[in-house]
Amino acid sequence: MLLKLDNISFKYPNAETHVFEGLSHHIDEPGFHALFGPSGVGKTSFAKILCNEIKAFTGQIHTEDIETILYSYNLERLPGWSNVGDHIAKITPPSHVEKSEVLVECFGIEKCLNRRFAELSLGQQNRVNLLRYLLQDFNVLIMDESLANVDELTREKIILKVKEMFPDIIFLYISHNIVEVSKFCRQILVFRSIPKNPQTLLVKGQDLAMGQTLTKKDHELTMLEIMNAS
Amino acid sequence: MLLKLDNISFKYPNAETHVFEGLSHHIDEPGFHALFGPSGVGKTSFAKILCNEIKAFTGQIHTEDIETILYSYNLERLPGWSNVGDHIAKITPPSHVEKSEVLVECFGIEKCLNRRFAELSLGQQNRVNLLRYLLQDFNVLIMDESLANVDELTREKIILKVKEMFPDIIFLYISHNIVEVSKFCRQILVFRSIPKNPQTLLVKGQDLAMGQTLTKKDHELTMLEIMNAS
Amino acid sequence: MLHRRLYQFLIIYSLGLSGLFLIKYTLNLSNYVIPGPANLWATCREVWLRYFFDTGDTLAVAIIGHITSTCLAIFVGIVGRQATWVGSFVKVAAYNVQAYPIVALAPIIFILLGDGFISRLLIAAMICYFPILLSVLGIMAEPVVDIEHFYRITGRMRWQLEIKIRAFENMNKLITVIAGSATLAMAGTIVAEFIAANAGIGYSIRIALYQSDLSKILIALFLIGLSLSVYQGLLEFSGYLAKKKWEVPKGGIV
Amino acid sequence: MLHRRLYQFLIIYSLGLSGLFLIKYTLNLSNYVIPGPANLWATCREVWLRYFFDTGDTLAVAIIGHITSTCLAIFVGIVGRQATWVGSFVKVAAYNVQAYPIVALAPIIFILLGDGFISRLLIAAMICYFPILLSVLGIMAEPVVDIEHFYRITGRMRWQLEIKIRAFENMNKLITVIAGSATLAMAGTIVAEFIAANAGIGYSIRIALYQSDLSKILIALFLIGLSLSVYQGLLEFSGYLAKKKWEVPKGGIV
Amino acid sequence: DPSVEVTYRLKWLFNTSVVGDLYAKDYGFFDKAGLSVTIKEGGPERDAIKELELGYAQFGVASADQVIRARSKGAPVVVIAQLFQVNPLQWIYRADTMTVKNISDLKGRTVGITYGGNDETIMRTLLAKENITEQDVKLFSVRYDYTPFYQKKVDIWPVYRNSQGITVGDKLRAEGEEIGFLDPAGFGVKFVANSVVTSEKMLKERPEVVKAFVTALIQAWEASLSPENEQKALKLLEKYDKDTTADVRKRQLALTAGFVKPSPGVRIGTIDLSAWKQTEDIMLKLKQIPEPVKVEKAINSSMMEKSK
Ligand SMILES: Nc1ncnc2c1ncn2[C@@H]1O[C@H](COP(=O)(O)OP(=O)(O)OP(=O)(O)O)[C@@H](O)[C@H]1O
Ligand SMILES: Nc1ncnc2c1ncn2[C@@H]1O[C@H](COP(=O)(O)OP(=O)(O)OP(=O)(O)O)[C@@H](O)[C@H]1O
Ligand SMILES: [Mg+2]
Ligand SMILES: [Mg+2]
Repeated sequence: MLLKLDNISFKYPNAETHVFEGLSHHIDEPGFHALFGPSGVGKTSFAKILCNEIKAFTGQIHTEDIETILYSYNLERLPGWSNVGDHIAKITPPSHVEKSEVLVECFGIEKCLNRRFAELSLGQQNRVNLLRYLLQDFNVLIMDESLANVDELTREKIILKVKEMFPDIIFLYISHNIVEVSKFCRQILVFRSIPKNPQTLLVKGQDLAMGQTLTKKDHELTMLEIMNAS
Repeated sequence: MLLKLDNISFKYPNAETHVFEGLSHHIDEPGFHALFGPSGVGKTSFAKILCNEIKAFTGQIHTEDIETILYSYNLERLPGWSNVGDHIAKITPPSHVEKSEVLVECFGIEKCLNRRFAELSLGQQNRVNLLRYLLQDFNVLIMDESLANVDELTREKIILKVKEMFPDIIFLYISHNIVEVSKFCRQILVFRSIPKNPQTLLVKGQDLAMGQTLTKKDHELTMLEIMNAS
Repeated sequence: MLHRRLYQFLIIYSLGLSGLFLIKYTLNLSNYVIPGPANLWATCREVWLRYFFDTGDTLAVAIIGHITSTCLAIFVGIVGRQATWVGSFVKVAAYNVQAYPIVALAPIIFILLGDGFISRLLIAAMICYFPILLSVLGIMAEPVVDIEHFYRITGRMRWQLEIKIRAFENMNKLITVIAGSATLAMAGTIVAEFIAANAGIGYSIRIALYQSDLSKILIALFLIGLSLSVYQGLLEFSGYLAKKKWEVPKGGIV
Repeated sequence: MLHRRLYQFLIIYSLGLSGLFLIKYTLNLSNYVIPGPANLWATCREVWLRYFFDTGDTLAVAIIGHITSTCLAIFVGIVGRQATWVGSFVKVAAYNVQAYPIVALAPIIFILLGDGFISRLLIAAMICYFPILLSVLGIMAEPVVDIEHFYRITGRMRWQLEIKIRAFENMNKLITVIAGSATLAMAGTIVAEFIAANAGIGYSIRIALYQSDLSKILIALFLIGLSLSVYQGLLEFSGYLAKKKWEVPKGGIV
Repeated sequence: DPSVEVTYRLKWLFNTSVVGDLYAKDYGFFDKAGLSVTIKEGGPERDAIKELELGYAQFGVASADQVIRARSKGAPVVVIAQLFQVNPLQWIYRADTMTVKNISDLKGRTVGITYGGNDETIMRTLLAKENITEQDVKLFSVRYDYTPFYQKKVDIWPVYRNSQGITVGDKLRAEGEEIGFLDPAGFGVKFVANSVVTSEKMLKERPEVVKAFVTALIQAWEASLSPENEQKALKLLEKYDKDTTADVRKRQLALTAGFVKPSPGVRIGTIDLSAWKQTEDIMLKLKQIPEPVKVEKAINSSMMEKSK
């Protein structure tokens, strides 16, 4: 399994400066990989390059054993003509129905199923949206602030459960929560504003899994490392 | 200065259960007041009741020395026909121009001014949107996850600056970040899911101001208190 | 809603009529140019029942034409929305046909279809489908990114779904256009009857025009306006029900 | 874009013509029902220059009518968008006027305005403004909450701003409708000339109809379609430029 | 001495039927009479009588049924000259499939009429004369489009003999078909066609203008139809009626002359009072007017006579 970016450069058509210049990175194992960095540094653009929504970049993307890259973000909406439960039922392949039930419970959205998407709170909307992506077949899922409006307790619960249920998937987790990324991610790709060189630094995270306990000291060290990197 | 809610009950027209039942609360001093609680508990609904967007509730709202309550949230957009700088210039009263310059610098959005809103990253959009509210005349500002997509460093900088610049304003700060609310808010109104009684609990926060330092111990205690409350 | 539409129509009609009477009496015109109230009333008693049924006829054809053209417009709009060659071709075809005044096309239509019901229906539909088409084209060409993204990236997007999403998100606009174009269906049917039929209120208007009988025309206009108000009121009411069914209540009403 | 519109029109016209010829020769219809190619060609050589200038005349009036009716529709749409009594009254009035076929209104229009340029313009505008009106009504009635919220809660909302926001957010739809309704402006002008004027291609069509000369009508239709394709192509190109100016590039094109 | 400006609203488009009117303008007859005349084309949506009242026109051409209807509704319209002595409205048919020697020959045929038009009035009168009811013939609603006739769905179709009578006839002949015409006058129905009208007010307040106008107009008509002026008249028509070929215009002119001046002894413009009365009778019988209008009161021949 390999996701490799080689010497990527990109500039928005009407912008003066580049978002990336000669950025390279590679991921070769499943798990949670954070994309971290100050707002406006290019995390979303990076994600869009990966999932082919942005095409006007230079450089190569190379993949091995990866068929489907999905990209979810926190502003998505569900269509309004059916309630959330029906929508989920509709987009769930038969083989994933069981998974769906487990996830609904863990995400705490049972009460949302018979309501329409527009009738949910922001955090509920976030969860419902992420859930439907998890019910697809994929190798890589980019979560662009997908849980940004969910409370921390629920978020932790979700991350742990997802890590347990999808051990073979590469998750690219975009979040501004340093506590969280250092705690749950295997590695953290820290983006730095463009004059800084290199443009990215890689930090090893605590990669906490369900049932494990965190050493406070190590966690704080990771956080410090991330902070120094950015 | 007084913002008093008395025995508020509210249910969405097509929902089975109440969001609030007999909720009371009062705020009588300026500063940052957090609204905290699990996703879907009713924070946004609470804010909408305060700013009169939801009208179908029972109970009384009583204010003293409060003329204008503003409500900002993280999904707002600016119109597309002018760039951000022009828009801000247009909605800034002459007396606040200086304030505008200070805030733009502190928010780190100088580079965004000559771009259009749709060309900004999510966190940049959040900041631009909050900024324009701060340039109005108001007594209460509700910030409903207004900075949810901004990185933590920038967010801290913004909160500290705002606290310093607007000492006479009541801010109702809705956020899922427990570290942040316990650190910067004067008090935290913790919403609890409806079967729990009472429906809200009040926790005193660290209310950190610019130049002050935080006692780690106290901070952790506050966080613990909040966690226990919810 | 219906009720309001009706009395607003009555106000408008009365205003128009008063305006005509005003002109008549200021310029001292004869009943031939503008009929007086007595004249109008006499004509009304004479023809209203016949005209009433004629209008009913016309309305029935108009409703069928309206439905036909709504389907037609949605179909053409869906095909024409695509940025492909075929899409733009269909669009150009639809536009061009529209540019030709019906009077010029009528001979060709009659050659092809005879002068029966079908020709009338076609003419009615042709006149009323265009506004719907334009709206459908505008709506269908504009992606609803935040909803469509999921379907697109997971490879689930089908054209039917795309249409459903865009139509649903713009339901209010579609309802406005469809309900509004009822007026054109009515006008179209009348024009069709005017140039083709032996029945309906358009036919009666043609005879009245030949006889320079403005009283009859005024009565016909009254009945047309009335029946249209009813039809449109009902359409708007259904639209309102549909909207209500799908709308998300915000707790904004006390 | 313009180029494509033109040759697509030529294809459509050729298809239509071939269809007619096909019918003619299959059903063995005589030249007076459907003229043969030789007949058509002779007529073409005889009238094309005159018809060409006539069409130019008509196009000029149509453009003025198009501009007028766009302004009119936007005006009525803006007033009628309000959920107030006046708003719904204006809407009902606008709808009712539309329901009356022009032929029935023409006598009244001529009584009021004589048969000069103004009457013709009015008729052309009346025919073309309705689709724009419906779209404007649909667009203006629907709030863009995420943008409007700020203005509303800070008490800065003015109706002009509201209109600006909604129009801007729906620019694509508006451009589609305005460019599309050019066809109706053309059709409207032709109808107006047909019943009122003594110039323009509508007048020529009327004469051809009275002379029962289908060849002339076919040639007129050709010139109408051609000039319309040019006009509409230009409109769409301006629309494209406007869109490009305001669109946010997403980095999606290589 | 500045000339008097007046507007003259015709009943129909510029074609051979209005040759005298155009002649008066283009060859200076109106100028000589001290009049500056604007001639406006007519059409189905045009009504000269209404324009007289509204002041949009001072003179106009209207058909007799229009005049009678207007009078019955109190319009102050006066007939000052009758342009057509014979109504050019006839019915065309394919002579190789039928002939109309008697009205009863129409039995079992599909007959085209314009509902509401004066051809309906004339045809109903013809049929009533022979006691033919609507069961005996099939009436077909006619519009400007000839397709049903061309497709032989309708056997006999109303035309103006001097205009479409020629063009439509030519089309059929070109395909080798024989044509024939049914002329109502041949069966004793004299329904007056186009006449020159003005308002009572005009006649009362500016009789000299009316007189000058009628005189000039009639002189022009006489001139336009006299054989020595044929080339001048045809040149005029070429200018105003570009959509008709020279050959057709020439034949139309000859036919028109026959309707306007059936014999050398008849002075153009002569008002045929008995025909007017018959016209009124017919309309009364068919309930097109509620009560008699005494059409003679609407007729003023004096303008014509004095001009001698
Ligand atoms: N329009 C609506 N109709 C029915 N129920 C609604 C509607 N909007 C919100 N709700 C429900 O009301 C409850 C409170 O919603 P609210 O948006 O106030 O939550 P919140 O505390 O802001 O949550 P979050 O942190 O996720 O934003 C939720 O359970 C939500 O599902
Ligand atoms: N369409 C666009 N045109 C021009 N510039 C753009 C466009 N979209 C984004 N940008 C700019 O590109 C840079 C990277 O944006 P991006 O959205 O990738 O940032 P991000 O890291 O996701 O930030 P955030 O954490 O705030 O979401 C930003 O400075 C932004 O202003
Ligand atoms: Mg982003
Ligand atoms: Mg919320």
